[in-house]
Amino acid sequence: MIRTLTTGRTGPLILLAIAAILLFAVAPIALSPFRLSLLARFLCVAMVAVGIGLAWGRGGLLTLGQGLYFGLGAYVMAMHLKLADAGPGGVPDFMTLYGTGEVPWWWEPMRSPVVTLVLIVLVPATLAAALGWAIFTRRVRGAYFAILSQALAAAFAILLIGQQQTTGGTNGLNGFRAFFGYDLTDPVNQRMLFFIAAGVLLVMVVIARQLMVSRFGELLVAVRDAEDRVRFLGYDPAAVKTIVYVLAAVMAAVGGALFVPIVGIISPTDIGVVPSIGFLIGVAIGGRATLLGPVLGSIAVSWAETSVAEQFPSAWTYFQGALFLGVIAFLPGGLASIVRRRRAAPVTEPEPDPRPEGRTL
Amino acid sequence: MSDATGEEIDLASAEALLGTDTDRFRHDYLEIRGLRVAFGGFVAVRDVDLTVTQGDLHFLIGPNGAGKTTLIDAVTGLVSATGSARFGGTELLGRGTHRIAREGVGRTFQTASVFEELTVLQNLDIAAGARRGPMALLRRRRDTPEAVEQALEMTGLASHRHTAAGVLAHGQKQWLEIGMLLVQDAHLLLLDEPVAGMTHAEREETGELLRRIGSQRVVVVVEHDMEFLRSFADSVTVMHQGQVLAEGTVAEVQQDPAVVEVYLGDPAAEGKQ
Amino acid sequence: GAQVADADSESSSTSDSCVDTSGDTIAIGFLNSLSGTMAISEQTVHDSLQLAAAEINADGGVLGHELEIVTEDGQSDPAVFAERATKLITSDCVAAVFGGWTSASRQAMLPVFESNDSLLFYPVQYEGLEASPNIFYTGATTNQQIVPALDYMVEEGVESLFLVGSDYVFPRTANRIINAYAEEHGIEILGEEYAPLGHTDFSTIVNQVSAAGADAVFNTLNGDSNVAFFREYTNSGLSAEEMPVLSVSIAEEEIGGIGVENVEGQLTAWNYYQTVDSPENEAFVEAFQAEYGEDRVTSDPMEAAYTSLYLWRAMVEEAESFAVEDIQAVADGVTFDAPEGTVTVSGENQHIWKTSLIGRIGPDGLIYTEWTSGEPIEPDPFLEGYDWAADLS
Amino acid sequence: MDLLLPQLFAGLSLGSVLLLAALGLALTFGQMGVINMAHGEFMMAGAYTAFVTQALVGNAGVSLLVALPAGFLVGGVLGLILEATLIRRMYHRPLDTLLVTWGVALLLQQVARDVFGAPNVDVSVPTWLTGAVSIGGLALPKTRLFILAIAIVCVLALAVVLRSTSLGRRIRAVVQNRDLAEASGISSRATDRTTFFIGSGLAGIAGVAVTLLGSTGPNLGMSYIVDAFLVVVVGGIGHIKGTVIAAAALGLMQAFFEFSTTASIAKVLVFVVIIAFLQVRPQGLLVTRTRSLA
Amino acid sequence: MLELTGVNTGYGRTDVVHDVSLTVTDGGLTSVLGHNGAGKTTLLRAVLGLLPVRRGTVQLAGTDVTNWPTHRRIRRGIAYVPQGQQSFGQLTARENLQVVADAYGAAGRRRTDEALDLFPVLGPLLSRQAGLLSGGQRQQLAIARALVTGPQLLLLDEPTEGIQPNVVREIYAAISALRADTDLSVLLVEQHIGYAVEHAEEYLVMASGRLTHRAPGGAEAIDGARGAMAL
Ligand SMILES: Nc1ncnc2c1ncn2[C@@H]1O[C@H](COP(=O)(O)OP(=O)(O)OP(=O)(O)O)[C@@H](O)[C@H]1O
Ligand SMILES: Nc1ncnc2c1ncn2[C@@H]1O[C@H](COP(=O)(O)OP(=O)(O)OP(=O)(O)O)[C@@H](O)[C@H]1O
Ligand SMILES: [Mg+2]
Ligand SMILES: [Mg+2]
Repeated sequence: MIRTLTTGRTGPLILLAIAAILLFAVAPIALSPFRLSLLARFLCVAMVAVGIGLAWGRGGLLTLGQGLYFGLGAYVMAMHLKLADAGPGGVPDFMTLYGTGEVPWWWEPMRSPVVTLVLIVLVPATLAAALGWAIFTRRVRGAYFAILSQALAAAFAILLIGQQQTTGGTNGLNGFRAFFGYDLTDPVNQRMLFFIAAGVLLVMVVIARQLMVSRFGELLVAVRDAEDRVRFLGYDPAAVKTIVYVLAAVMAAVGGALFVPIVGIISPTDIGVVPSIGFLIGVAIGGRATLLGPVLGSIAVSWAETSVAEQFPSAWTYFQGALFLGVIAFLPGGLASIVRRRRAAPVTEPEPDPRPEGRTL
Repeated sequence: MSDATGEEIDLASAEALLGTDTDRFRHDYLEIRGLRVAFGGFVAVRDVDLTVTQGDLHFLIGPNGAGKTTLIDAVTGLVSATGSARFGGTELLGRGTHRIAREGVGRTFQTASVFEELTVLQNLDIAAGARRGPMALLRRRRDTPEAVEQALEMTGLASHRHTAAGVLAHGQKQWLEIGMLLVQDAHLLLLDEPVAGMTHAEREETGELLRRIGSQRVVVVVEHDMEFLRSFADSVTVMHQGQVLAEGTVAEVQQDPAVVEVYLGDPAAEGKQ
Repeated sequence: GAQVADADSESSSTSDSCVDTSGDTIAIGFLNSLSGTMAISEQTVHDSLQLAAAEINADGGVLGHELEIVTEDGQSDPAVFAERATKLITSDCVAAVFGGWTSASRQAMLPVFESNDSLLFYPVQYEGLEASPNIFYTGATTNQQIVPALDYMVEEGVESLFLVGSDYVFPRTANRIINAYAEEHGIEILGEEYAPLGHTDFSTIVNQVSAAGADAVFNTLNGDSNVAFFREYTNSGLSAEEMPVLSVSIAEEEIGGIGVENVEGQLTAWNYYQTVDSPENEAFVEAFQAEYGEDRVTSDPMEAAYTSLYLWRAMVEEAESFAVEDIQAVADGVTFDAPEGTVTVSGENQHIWKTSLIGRIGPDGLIYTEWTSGEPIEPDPFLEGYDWAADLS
Repeated sequence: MDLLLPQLFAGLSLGSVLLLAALGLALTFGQMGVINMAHGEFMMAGAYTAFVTQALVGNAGVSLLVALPAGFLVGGVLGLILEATLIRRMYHRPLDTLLVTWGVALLLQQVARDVFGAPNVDVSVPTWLTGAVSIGGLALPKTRLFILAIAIVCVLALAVVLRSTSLGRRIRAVVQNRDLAEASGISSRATDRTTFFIGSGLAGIAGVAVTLLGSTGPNLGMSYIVDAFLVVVVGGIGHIKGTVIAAAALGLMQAFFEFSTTASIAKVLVFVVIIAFLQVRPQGLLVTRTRSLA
Repeated sequence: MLELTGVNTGYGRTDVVHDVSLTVTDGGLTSVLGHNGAGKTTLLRAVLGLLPVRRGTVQLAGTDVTNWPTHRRIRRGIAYVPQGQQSFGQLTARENLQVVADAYGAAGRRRTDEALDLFPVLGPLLSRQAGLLSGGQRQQLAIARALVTGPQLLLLDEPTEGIQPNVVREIYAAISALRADTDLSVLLVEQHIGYAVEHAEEYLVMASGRLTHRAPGGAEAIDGARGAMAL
């Protein structure tokens, strides 16, 4: 039963419909406003997970730096909210407190809500395309790529921290009052944010599914397994990788952008090395190469984190460590691999050897 | 022709796959001039001139380390080389590997190299699709393209279509690679020891297949199996220490004392093989 | 007891408090980072909060209610602080929350407390420039720590300074104040260097400090960085006699980790030291060490946290209500005889009057008062009372 | 610029710290392909070893000399345990080792917090290492000279082991083809364990060494791990020589950038340079030539 | 020397080789023939312990080694030349030999010299990285590496694949010579029926993981073998 649901042609659609009902009908009734906005935050993290599932699970790109794109989306959104709060021509409060009291030029575009929405996608997409193209055409891959992407996230966090006057430094950006004109303290609007997050996530899942079943999805696996061989067939692996990297970046950025009004703050703590790796855990636990694994995994992990931390403060670290260790070492396919029996086409599991040379057989 | 186990080459399908457009490649030929490949101080290929025309099943032989694989590597853009290698009027040297492939150049590898995680069908489908547009790529594969179906039949892998290529046996992988070249619609096929590890009967079949392909496309085969060479080669180039040692028909090079000296060894002893 | 609101838990409107005062107990929240990078510091605050709560319960509770502590872990992440604060207020219905350390965590929680109209007691010295009606700041603001420290230096004849700080809001703001002060008082600032939080290699910065040759160094480095900085400082042959370092983030807790030999004789600016000579402090230190071990030390933030709980009790008892608006109404002038001396709440900005103390680190790792402002200084988070600070905000 | 020489030394000295942190990785990551994110926590274990030996021995001078081998053992044994319980199952999926060891790192940090307490502990610098050596008006802190010396000794020892001992050959053989190594009579289990032991042991030594410079606390590992990996990557995986050059280069770069800008900007600049560098040499300074697909 | 009884083995959960029994006598040569994918390589891997034997036993010189790790079997006198020109790509050719020779001390060094005499091509290539060698050079290196262990039983998986004709003859001549001098036993997987049948005591044909034919070898048996293969 479950097997047909996750692998068949209509199965995923049914699961999707169930998810939609749960999110749109059941959750708002069953959960208190606090829990609902918690769930909304989990959904944002799940968006990042969908992208990672594509890039890592399918494409073999272990991207340890999604915090970078999450942060870009979040900061663009946060800058807009700050400017909107300040009113037309106004200056965000923290700039007058800690800085010159002038709005730097690169903040100005974010005054417009439309431009903001465009930039949330465009900025990370452009950066990811440029970086990805540069990195992948030079055939940086495997562990090199993982470590490089991690360094990117680290550098971005340090950069933000150093720009106290214009980015809020370690404090980040916070204290937003309204979201595109809607009062953020009003529970009704919080609920609306939840619906937006749920809708966006479902759209992302549909996109991911289409990619996975398409020929592009197969090509992605081919690139993951034998990049050089793909080249001899006339494809450019760098292009394939760049596309999926950009896609993952955009998904992370959208997740970040929604995170801001839902949580009410974005700070470098949420985007550095540690949270970037944190994004991976749900993906790994759910099953990186599956469609719904990353989403369900990351929601489950976030939920577990919150409840464990509520019950046993400070024990969360043990729990998190044990999760990483247990699942990846002993259940590489994630929880999905328990659910699903072995399929004819094992498009799951290992990644290419990170070392530059291939084995001789 | 294909038997129950499906592990045999089916020439009838090859006919279907190749016979679609008989004189499409009439004017193709590979022309290599003054090719030179150096690794640091070591020159692996030097001053090689070679012309291969369509309809001529051309074999490249020579002692281990003569530079045969390196020559193929150079033509397909895997190592950088100087000189010239033109195919269909286009200069290949200096281009990126995937661009060379798009010019219709395909190759196999001395150690078979297929996408281990993908099924046989998916391997062939990907090989068939390098010229697909982005929209086609984003759609799900609804049916098997005709060429892919024929290639499955031809390579005898039809019954393995949903098997992950990684678990195929050595020889099956080699067939799959040839199948991928055909659906890729390569006009120039560079095959590095394609029958290594095959049984006698399998060699015969593969040979027939290559002969059939060679009549319409430009084919270069690297091989050490003299029996195979004698049966199927139209012309032969012998390389030694990076240079061309001899050229001609099988009979001619077999008589060449230099070739006997460095490569074939004592013909008397050979009779025993 | 005063009934603040109906006990319907998780009510849908966030601005109605759900605090339950009908029973024998009253819930309050402790929100500190028990994991992550900030656990180093915040665990100690958590300890002293626990101590205060235990003492108050032993003393009959607050308005006859026993304190019921809900502990949450902030995980060193501001977003988590905001989330857990929401949870404490809306799900656990606590009457007040005690905790937070970094400015980031405080700022993240601020909108939560304002929109839910609840109370936060924040126990750490900080950069000022803030006054929320929903936050009581029981640590020092800049005019109770940095400005007196500068006054002290001027008194000592310091004419040039080198500023070293971590790259975040407190040091940057502090250094802006110092620059403005310096300009007014004719002190030359010979350099201003920032290190990323957690920076471990200070050879370049120490090279620069040493080359600049200032009369003193004003140090706003945070946490771990102090260890690396002071070791480098001593190892390159600089000393307290030659070029004293005045630090505003090193308390008794940190000295152990740095190694006394590396900081002996250096200066600090706080409002409390373990060596403060008062019966209240004697009792506090004794109780603390009895609870957590003889080798533990007490420090300014711990004392401020301890004091914050007592201040809250004093305000509640004054108001005879747990309701936020009642507490806000009576807050002005509420006093408590804290270990640091008598402190008084300022109703104007929810900060407290504190006495400033410059201390010198002794060979035993404790800090001994070298200079004192003598009497409590009125909190002035926006430095409105200082002409030279007019341009700052 | 009268600070040129001191900065040069500062850079080299930072380089030697980076090198110590990266050296074990050059073995476990560079040679074995295991991306051990708990390497920093093994350093932390080394640092706490120094703390414990100091508490046991008393005399800081003696205890440092005891702590160096003890740290090696502690780090090594932790490595052995990690290898035997987890890594062993994962040689065929190297990227996953990154995540598993990340989990281990989190656990070890929390263990340290619970055992030794969250605040930093004090490991005193022995009197024979306090102060500076003055050479031509240039004050070189003795601790830094000492660390430089430890780094040099470790590099030489490791180079000798890898280059010219049978263990070195076995290590590299196993990494390249596990099955073939077994089929050639090499016990890959034993080799893996030994390699991992040495690599993790080096982390322990590094941990002892950095107690001389900075804080000893649960977060110690975190501050080195990203940099250490970058050093190995920039140097070229599998090349000890490359690691040495990269460590020195990154150290000098950080020192000089930091001098002319701020420490934060310097760090960002170093990252930018690294990314640009990998554009030019995607496989690091030293590259192992291969025939792909051969 | 080697005795397999009723061996089943395979990958994952599926068996690829079923119920194979065979014997290699002391100093004898047994050949295994068969189509692509018949399971020949799989069988050899099971003998070596690289794959678990799920049913049946493997006996080496009278000792049951079914559950031994691979390297212990090698120390017991097996050597293996895998299919596909495998080598330790980043070690130099010399190190490829040394890494094996190390375990045998002086004898290892002596046998290294002997192996190099057998493959003069390798001499000038010793300091080149094995991964950079040509296919045939690597294959010769692989055989040399096997000989360095001074084996009593040699497992050869298509050892002459990719090697130039005159060297192929030299290799077989060398194996014959070794068998004559020492008491070397050989289990040979080959596609070239000629040598494999002519010099074998017994040859076996595999199809779909099962033995379908076995008969004594010898020059006169070649035609029979061709017939059996064609089945
Ligand atoms: N990247 C490289 N660096 C150095 N030498 C190389 C490199 N690639 C190949 N060689 C050398 O170049 C020579 C030619 O190798 P090549 O693989 O072309 O031989 P081949 O003719 O294909 O031999 P075989 O029949 O054994 O496959 C060999 O001596 C090989 O060692
Ligand atoms: N790693 C593997 N996982 C699963 N199945 C495998 C694996 N390797 C081989 N097989 C399967 O086992 C069967 C036997 O393969 P094997 O390699 O033993 O054949 P072989 O007789 O050596 O063929 P060849 O002559 O081509 O080398 C094949 O059908 C193949 O599909
Ligand atoms: Mg070749
Ligand atoms: Mg085989």
